[in-house]
Amino acid sequence: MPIYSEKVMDHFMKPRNVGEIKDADGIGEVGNPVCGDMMTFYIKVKDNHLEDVKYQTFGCGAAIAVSSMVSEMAKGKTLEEALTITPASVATELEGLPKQKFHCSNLGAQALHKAIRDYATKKGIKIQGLEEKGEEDEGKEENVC
Amino acid sequence: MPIYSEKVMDHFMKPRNVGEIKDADGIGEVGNPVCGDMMTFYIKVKDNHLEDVKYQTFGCGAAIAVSSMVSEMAKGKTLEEALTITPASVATELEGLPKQKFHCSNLGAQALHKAIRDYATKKGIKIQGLEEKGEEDEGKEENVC
Amino acid sequence: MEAERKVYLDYTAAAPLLPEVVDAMLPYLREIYGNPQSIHAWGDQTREAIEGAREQVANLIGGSPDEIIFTSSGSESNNLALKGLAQAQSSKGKHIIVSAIEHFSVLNTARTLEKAGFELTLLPVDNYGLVDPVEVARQIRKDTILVSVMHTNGEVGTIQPLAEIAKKVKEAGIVFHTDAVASAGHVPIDVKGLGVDALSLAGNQFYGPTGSGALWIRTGLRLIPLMDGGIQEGGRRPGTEDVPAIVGIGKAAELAKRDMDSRSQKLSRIRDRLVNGVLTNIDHATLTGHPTKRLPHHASFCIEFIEGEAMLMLLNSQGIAVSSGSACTSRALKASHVLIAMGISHEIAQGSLLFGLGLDTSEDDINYVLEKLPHIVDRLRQMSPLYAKFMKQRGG
Amino acid sequence: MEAERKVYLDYTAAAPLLPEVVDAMLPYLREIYGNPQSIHAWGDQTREAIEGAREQVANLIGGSPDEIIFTSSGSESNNLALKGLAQAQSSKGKHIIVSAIEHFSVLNTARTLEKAGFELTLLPVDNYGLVDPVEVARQIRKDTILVSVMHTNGEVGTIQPLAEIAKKVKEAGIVFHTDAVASAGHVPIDVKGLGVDALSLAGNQFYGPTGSGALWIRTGLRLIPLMDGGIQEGGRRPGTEDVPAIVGIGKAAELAKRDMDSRSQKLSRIRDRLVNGVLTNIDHATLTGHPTKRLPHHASFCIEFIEGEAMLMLLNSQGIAVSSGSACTSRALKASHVLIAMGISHEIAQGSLLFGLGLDTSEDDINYVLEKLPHIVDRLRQMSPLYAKFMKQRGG
Ligand SMILES: Cc1ncc(COP(=O)(O)O)c(C=O)c1O
Ligand SMILES: Cc1ncc(COP(=O)(O)O)c(C=O)c1O
Repeated sequence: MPIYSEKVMDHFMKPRNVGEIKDADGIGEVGNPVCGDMMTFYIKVKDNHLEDVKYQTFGCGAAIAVSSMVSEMAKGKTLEEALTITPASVATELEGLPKQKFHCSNLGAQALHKAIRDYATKKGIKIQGLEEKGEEDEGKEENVC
Repeated sequence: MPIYSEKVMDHFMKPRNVGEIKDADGIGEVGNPVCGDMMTFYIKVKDNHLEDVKYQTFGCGAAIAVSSMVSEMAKGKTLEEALTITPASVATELEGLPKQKFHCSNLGAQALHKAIRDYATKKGIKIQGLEEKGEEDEGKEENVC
Repeated sequence: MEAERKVYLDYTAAAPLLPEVVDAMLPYLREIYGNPQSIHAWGDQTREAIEGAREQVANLIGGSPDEIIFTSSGSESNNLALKGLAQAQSSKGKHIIVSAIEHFSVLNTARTLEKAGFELTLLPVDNYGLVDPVEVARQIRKDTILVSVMHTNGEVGTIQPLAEIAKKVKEAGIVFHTDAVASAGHVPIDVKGLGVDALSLAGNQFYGPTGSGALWIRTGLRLIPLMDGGIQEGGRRPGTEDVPAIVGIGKAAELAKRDMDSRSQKLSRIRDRLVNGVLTNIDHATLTGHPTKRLPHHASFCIEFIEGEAMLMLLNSQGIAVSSGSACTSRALKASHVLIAMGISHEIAQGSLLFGLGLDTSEDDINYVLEKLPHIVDRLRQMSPLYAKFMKQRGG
Repeated sequence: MEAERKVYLDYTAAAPLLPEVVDAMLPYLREIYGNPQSIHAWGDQTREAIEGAREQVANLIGGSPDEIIFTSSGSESNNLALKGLAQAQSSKGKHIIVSAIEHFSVLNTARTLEKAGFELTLLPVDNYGLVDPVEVARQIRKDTILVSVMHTNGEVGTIQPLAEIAKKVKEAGIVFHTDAVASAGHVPIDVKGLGVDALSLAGNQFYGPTGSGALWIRTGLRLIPLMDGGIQEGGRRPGTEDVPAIVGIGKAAELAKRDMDSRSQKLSRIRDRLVNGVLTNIDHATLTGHPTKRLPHHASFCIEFIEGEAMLMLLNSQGIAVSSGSACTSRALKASHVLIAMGISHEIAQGSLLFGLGLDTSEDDINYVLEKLPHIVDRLRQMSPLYAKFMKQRGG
């Protein structure tokens, strides 16, 4: 009885979109090594769409699979659509996560949203769905492992 | 690993001198059924010697073996000699008793001594070694199981 | 031992494991050995095994698997339940109620709690060992936080009207635990139907391994762990999981559920022969416990004027194994608190004799006992001062 | 699992039983089943078996058989020792001392005692995980009643200067317990030479069964039982004895004593190869624990910039089983309190990797690990933001 679903294992073993985008339009970093999980998301935006999404992840199997899944879910979406990705939708797409790993799916969505916020701030634009989240939300998991 | 020595088992399976002496010269009863052990010793005295010793016992395997051993040890002895039979000497003769059964060897010696006291009282005589024991000693186990 | 026959009738003290149970355990003693907490294939295998067992045990009593905490014994389950529930509820009150005939792992635990500041009420029982639900309701106070009444007594076999008792306790909103160690696997138990909050059981009572116990506890109920340590069993019972034992209790639970009716029918029929035989062939012998509300494989007696251990030893010399008083504590040799609570005199309680029948018990075994026992009783009565007195009084 | 090879290197989390141990246990799972408390031939047999095992376990540590209490696990032994000794001594004072790197079954027990009114001092350790005897003496107060310092840490393998520590504690007239669960059966232990008062061990750590633990406790020392119930284990640990487990730990203890030197020589040689290989082939990898004062079969590392679970999973995909952090709690996934207490940063502690070698471990197993591990580390570092930052800083 493996602790992870096949989907998680697939994304863990073959993570999609790993890496850094050198000239990223937005970068979002969440988590910290004290908690054992840390993710940096890089986005490339074109015509309000996420043309490219990449990430670097330090963390457990779930953290890596979540990063990979989030990158897949986000890629090609509009910024507004990408903001509707939630920890729950990530976990669902991964066919479930062990309870003690829920916080990893939070981290993944947060890192993506933070990268979008970074982009919005740089561009000085407003994106629907971004304000409601608030910075606190995106950061709130950082000190809770 | 039987809890009892072979000697105990032998006396338990083939108890010596069981029974009642109808015209006993002395009777000693100790223990009570609350504690699970009760012995009645009967003695027949001739020329200051224990001509006959019998007993009835209600109790565990050790109680029966102790009664039997005490009767054997006492039979033929002078009254003074019989009073030197101690719980420890009974236990030794039986090649040891489990710790929780020590009180049975007390009971055996006590019942014998009580029968001798009964004889001394009836006859109005003093026997060396009897005074020192005191009635309390003989009875003290009765309410401590 | 040079007896004519070997007859083991002490199944309530210890029972052989069923071959299927041993077979289920063997792979986990041999080739499969990962730690269920480990994150690798070896751990996956044993984790799967214990989760399977959790389901089997839950099924036996109508609970759900995540409500099962595996422990090392019935005693541990009882200690965990009573101490853990009393402590978890202690801000609400300090009064606990247990029956006077509980196993020592409940009774002495309750006494330890009493020393630690809780107040304890012992529920009386009638001559059959039955607790009166009305009396339970009467003893409940505003500050009562926990009631524990055993499902079935292992010494006299009496099965309590537990649903009725639980009803009174739950009406008062109080947590209710039951010790079903003696009965789980032998008679149908459904935690939902009974309406209890927590239930103890042990595998070695139904042909499972020693070292395997379980506490079923209703989802959401708080419990302070008895032991501190790792995160095993949801943080409620630390220590490396005993995988073979857990697999064993699981398999035993599955078989017990499957075969409960047939086992029970077979055993109660033979048991009735034993009861009738003893009562017919031996004077001054009484059945202890309830005549019908009792375990199917259980027969217990008091034989007057003689003491239990001496009977055990003479029976043993004939190849027959039985118990006297509580099977678990027969070396303590105190008059059984159960029999005393049932109003039996100390004198008579000393002559307690307890037969636990099992799947290998045959009619011939019973015939053999019925042949030997009367002689043994006679022999001991012949040397008993109590019997002598009785006969004199009767004669005079 | 379609790995080229299966390499189990998690022997500290779980080990296969030795065939001799299984063989010793089997009769007690099959034909021999009496309750050791029973007064009949069936009970005589199992009583004899557990008394034999008591002697075997006592021999392993230089104690006497009547000083051994059988329990269900190392965790239970530790709980029994700490709670039982603290409570027994509580009239003399309220201060207890344990090291900061104890297993959770000691550390969390000490914390529970703290909540119950005791005062707790945690002893610091140095970078190797060593407790300084002088520091122990310094922390002792007038009201100190109990000190517990583990013999050997299971996570970093460090063996304490226990005799020196015990000397300080005993000079102050204080009761001293040690958790030897990780080391008993692997390195020579003599309770008299060490000068301790109580010592915990567990069979599953040295090829004995799970469900088998023991507490050695010096004759005459008072101990309040953790559980209440029957009179088993001299009234100090109730519950029907788990005869097969007890027989198993006994046999395992006998074999461990007999073969200790040869096992240790073989394993430390292979282990040294592993350590050298890892440190040579992987940059930014460090050995945790003491380089020489350590268990012969134990190697532990921190691999920088990456996290342990991810390594375990990739190793598992190659058929290799190891642990990260405490084997018993690897699913908790908190940075190990042991590594933190040793002054290792949280970041680096996350990359903890723990190899437990065993009797079946071959040189080829180690070669296979040394072949696979560097790639796995590389792969994870390639996706690690920490590694990227480090490389940038170094490059810049
Ligand atoms: C040092 C130490 N103490 C105690 C324990 C707990 O042992 P168990 O899981 O058998 O209860 C362990 C487990 O690995 C340990 O390493
Ligand atoms: C009713 C009851 N509860 C608890 C126990 C204790 O079980 P164990 O000895 O497995 O701890 C027994 C043992 O016979 C029992 O009959």
